[in-house]
Amino acid sequence: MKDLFAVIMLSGIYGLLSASFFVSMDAVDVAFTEASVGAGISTLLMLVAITMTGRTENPSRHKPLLALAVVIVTGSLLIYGTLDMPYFGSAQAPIHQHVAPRYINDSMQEVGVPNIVTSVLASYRAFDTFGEVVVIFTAGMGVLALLSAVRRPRDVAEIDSFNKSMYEEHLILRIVAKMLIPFILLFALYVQFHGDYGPGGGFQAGVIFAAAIILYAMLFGMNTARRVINQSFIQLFAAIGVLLYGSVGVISLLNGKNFLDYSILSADPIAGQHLGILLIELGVGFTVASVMVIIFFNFAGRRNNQQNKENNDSC
Amino acid sequence: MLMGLYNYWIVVVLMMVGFYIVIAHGNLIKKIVGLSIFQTSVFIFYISMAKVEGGTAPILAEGIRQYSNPLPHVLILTAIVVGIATTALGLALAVRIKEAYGSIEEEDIQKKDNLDC
Amino acid sequence: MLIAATIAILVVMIMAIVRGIMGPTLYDRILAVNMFGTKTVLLISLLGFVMGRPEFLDIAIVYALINFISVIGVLHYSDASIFKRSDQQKK
Amino acid sequence: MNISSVLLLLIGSFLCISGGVGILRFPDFYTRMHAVGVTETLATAMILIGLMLQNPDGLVVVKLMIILLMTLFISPTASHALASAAVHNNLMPELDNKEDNKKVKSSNP
Amino acid sequence: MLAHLPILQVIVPLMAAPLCLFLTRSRLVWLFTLIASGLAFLISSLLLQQVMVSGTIIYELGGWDAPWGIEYRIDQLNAFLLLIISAVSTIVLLAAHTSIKQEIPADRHTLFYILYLLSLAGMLGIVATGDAFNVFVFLEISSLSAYALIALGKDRRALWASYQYLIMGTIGATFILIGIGMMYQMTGTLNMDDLSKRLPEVAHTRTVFTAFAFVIVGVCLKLALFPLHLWLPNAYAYAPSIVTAFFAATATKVAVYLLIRFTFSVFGLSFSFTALPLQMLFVVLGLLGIFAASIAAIYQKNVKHLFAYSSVAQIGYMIVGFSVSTTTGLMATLLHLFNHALMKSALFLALAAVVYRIGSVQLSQFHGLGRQMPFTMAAIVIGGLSLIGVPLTVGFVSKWYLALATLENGWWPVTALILLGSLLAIVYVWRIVEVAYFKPPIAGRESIKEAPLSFLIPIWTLVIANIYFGIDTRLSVQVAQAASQSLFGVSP
Repeated sequence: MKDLFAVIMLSGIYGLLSASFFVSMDAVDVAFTEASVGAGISTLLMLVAITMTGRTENPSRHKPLLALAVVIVTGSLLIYGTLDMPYFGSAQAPIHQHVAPRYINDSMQEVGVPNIVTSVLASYRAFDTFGEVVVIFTAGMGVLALLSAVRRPRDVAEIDSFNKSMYEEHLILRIVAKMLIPFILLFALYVQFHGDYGPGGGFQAGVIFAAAIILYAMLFGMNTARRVINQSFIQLFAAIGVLLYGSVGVISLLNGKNFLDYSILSADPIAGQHLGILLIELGVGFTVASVMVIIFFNFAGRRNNQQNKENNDSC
Repeated sequence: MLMGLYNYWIVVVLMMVGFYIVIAHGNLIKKIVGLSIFQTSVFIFYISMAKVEGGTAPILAEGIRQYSNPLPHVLILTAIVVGIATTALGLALAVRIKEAYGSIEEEDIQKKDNLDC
Repeated sequence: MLIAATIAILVVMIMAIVRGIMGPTLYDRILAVNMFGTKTVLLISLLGFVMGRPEFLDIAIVYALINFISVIGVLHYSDASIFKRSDQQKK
Repeated sequence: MNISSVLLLLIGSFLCISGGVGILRFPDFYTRMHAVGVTETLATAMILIGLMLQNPDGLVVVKLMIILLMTLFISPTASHALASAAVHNNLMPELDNKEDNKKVKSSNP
Repeated sequence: MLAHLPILQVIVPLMAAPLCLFLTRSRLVWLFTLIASGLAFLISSLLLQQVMVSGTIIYELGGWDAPWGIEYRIDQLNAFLLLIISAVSTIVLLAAHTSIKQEIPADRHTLFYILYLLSLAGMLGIVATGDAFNVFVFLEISSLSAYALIALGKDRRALWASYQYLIMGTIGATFILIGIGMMYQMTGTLNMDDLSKRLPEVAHTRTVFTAFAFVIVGVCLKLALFPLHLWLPNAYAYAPSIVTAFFAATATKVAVYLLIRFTFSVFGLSFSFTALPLQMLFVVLGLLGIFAASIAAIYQKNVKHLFAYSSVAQIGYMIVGFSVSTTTGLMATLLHLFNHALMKSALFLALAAVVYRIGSVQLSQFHGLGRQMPFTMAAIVIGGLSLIGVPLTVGFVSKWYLALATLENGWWPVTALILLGSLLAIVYVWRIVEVAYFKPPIAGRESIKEAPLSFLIPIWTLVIANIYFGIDTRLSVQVAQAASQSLFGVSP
């Protein structure tokens, strides 16, 4: 398929499909994330990218045979490896016997959160999640380093007029979106704080929150959105998220417990766990939401700059 | 054996489709799409092994005995985040490459590099 | 009955994918993706009931939202000048 | 499982399928959109109401209501946006005229 | 606080990174970064001391015991690697402020330091952790920041190099992820120690074999082992000079560490070297790497390219030492890890100084630099001698042990080939010496002066370390020996 637009649409469908698959495999939290990331944010980013890089692929091909050979070797090795795997769905498989039973049976007494995924994510393996937050922070900083551009104030008016002409056409969209955005933000908060009891948590909430802002930015123009959300302010917010997470860990260090041991946060260990999970989820939410917005703003801002340049050139 | 493993085989095929796109195609955006397909397939692989016959989602509720394994879910949540981070960075690079080289085809870029040397 | 409805929706999803692959215009593809998204929302709601744990409908809500946002995004960026220009050039 | 729920689910599935057939078989973009746009809202409403009748548990019904409301908002809006975008970009409906047909086809890669 | 050193090692640079955003002036950020990195260095030296005295340190994160939570497990090997990474990072940072002022636009300075710290923290995290999945997470932190850092290079080819690295690196990481998944599926655990206990029960299965193959291939992609090294030379050549100096000394070392950790500790020696013809494979690939890369280095016009290819060759030496799979062989590899970090960081820092003064690293621009920048060029010469393996430099020590290890095994031809490889190093080092000392300065460039002190101090610290550890080998050899013996002790 040479049309990149179609490729991206189909990969969005793939994201949706795999998310449905995750639901049917009982991985509700993962489905939640994959839906918002795989089908939502990453499709959107790819779209913005192709508006800047061009939409068609060159027909030229090179060494498909070598690639095919590599793929076939790897694939057959994988198939070979599956032969001794425990059967799909078998309850006797080692992974259901060794580490997981403690999570399933004891997490309620030890952490006190009904959603086992949350308790593993935010307490047993909280350090992985810290790493995850840092990864997303790194990505945000990387995109900033690559794409952020100094904006000349003179251009702002031009962009504004450009945007105006574009969104005057979408009156109905804007009205519906205006009604929806507060609801989306509210829903993000619900997901953030309901993560203990159902699917959801900081990451998902952050993505939804960012999605609302992105929707706003698309319909009302980048500059209006920039006026609402200051760029350097949001960078600090991303940093605050990481720091909040880290400082929860440091507090337990200072109190003589191990890093990220929440039981120290309150007199009652279970209450401490609750508080700890709440705080770190908040940190995750902060960072994810602001990094997603940073990434999107930088992509879109770059694009606006490019268009401006083109407009100036053609004049 | 066929019934027990077919799920994994499908995953392997999906993985290899993504992998093939990454290494065989010259278009930078397409490579990244391939990469994300490859990664998503690995996620599917992890999630498939967490499934227990007759189990339900690992959120504790009254009257349910059998839960699916929560650990792979946690791992994949982290991996999804890593995936989107990589995608974003890769796309940003592709955009910059387009600005610098005027093309996002591997061959063109290689050609221009050779001219520079 | 739930199963039957699920299967019906799966069939429709396949139809949408076929349209998404065939195209021929950009808007056909967007339409297919949009339809696919709506059907996914329904599928998730149904699956919740099929599996006997309908409290996970939050996911369906997210799907509906994301679907809307991505359609808007697609339109916003496919209306972009680059696309317009290339289309006009071809004409 | 009461009879009304089954009935609603059945109608919903039928509408879904007819929409699916529409998107496959209709000749051009606007007619396809018509098929999808018309059936989608009704089918979703039917299925969701059917589900509501299945489980009279409070929170679940509320969530289903939210989904339903959102679909009612979003679906027509998206269709509208899609159609208007298509019109703005000079995509012409396929008419009886054979020559027109060719033009449209050749102008869209 | 001493009990918390393992986690502080990673947390200090990790938490320092976002804090940088709150500082405004470039100089302040640099100082802050330097302090964070210096603290990490201090912690790692304390850790090494603790480990040498009292053996393996185990630190349970979140207070959950091992297979359920994540644990940090510091033994001699980790502590040694941690020390190398944090030391190199600190010394390289000394020169960073002067160097990046010229190579990176001013509005990116803060971001540069943030990414640098994240990369450092990522590498330290990979090395310190005792959990297989945690390795993947921190691997991604260090790689993502590496991609961004490389792309900050001035030349547009930096972007392309970074993109290629991103693709290769992500494929590698995904392979590792598949491997970890399969291991997990067969054993039900992610903890490395637990894995090593539970893997032997299922060692005969085809799944474990595949998992092993995938982990090895994934690590080798990151390692830039010979046929998979294509991303490395460009990435090193076009990255900002400071970044090159840092990565050349550390990034591949971390991958070598992972290789050792997975083969020796997780899968166990007996499995690793019988499941695949690993020994044969690695000897051949290592030797091929030494020759192909050395010969490629001889034909380079860009000095950064030249040394990047030489890095690929040096990785070949490490792999040969590794594949001997005796205590001495592993010791030679570890020593070479340490020594190579010393020489490559010195060499690339010196190149950074050259870039600072003349703005280019083309060999043709080096004419007469030997007289104009005597201290910098002397550092390059000593680093080059060390690469060759001349006595009294560190390079000699590791080559000596490597030769010893291959001879112990009776691999005469391998020993001969290693020595032959060193001869090739003479050729490429000589090319620089010839141009720098025996050609007249380029007209119009008579005013070039010696590099500023902020370069010379770190460069000469490294050069002196090069010579010191070449003469007084007690410390490095003792640590390397202890590490390799403990690895063989773990797996009977």
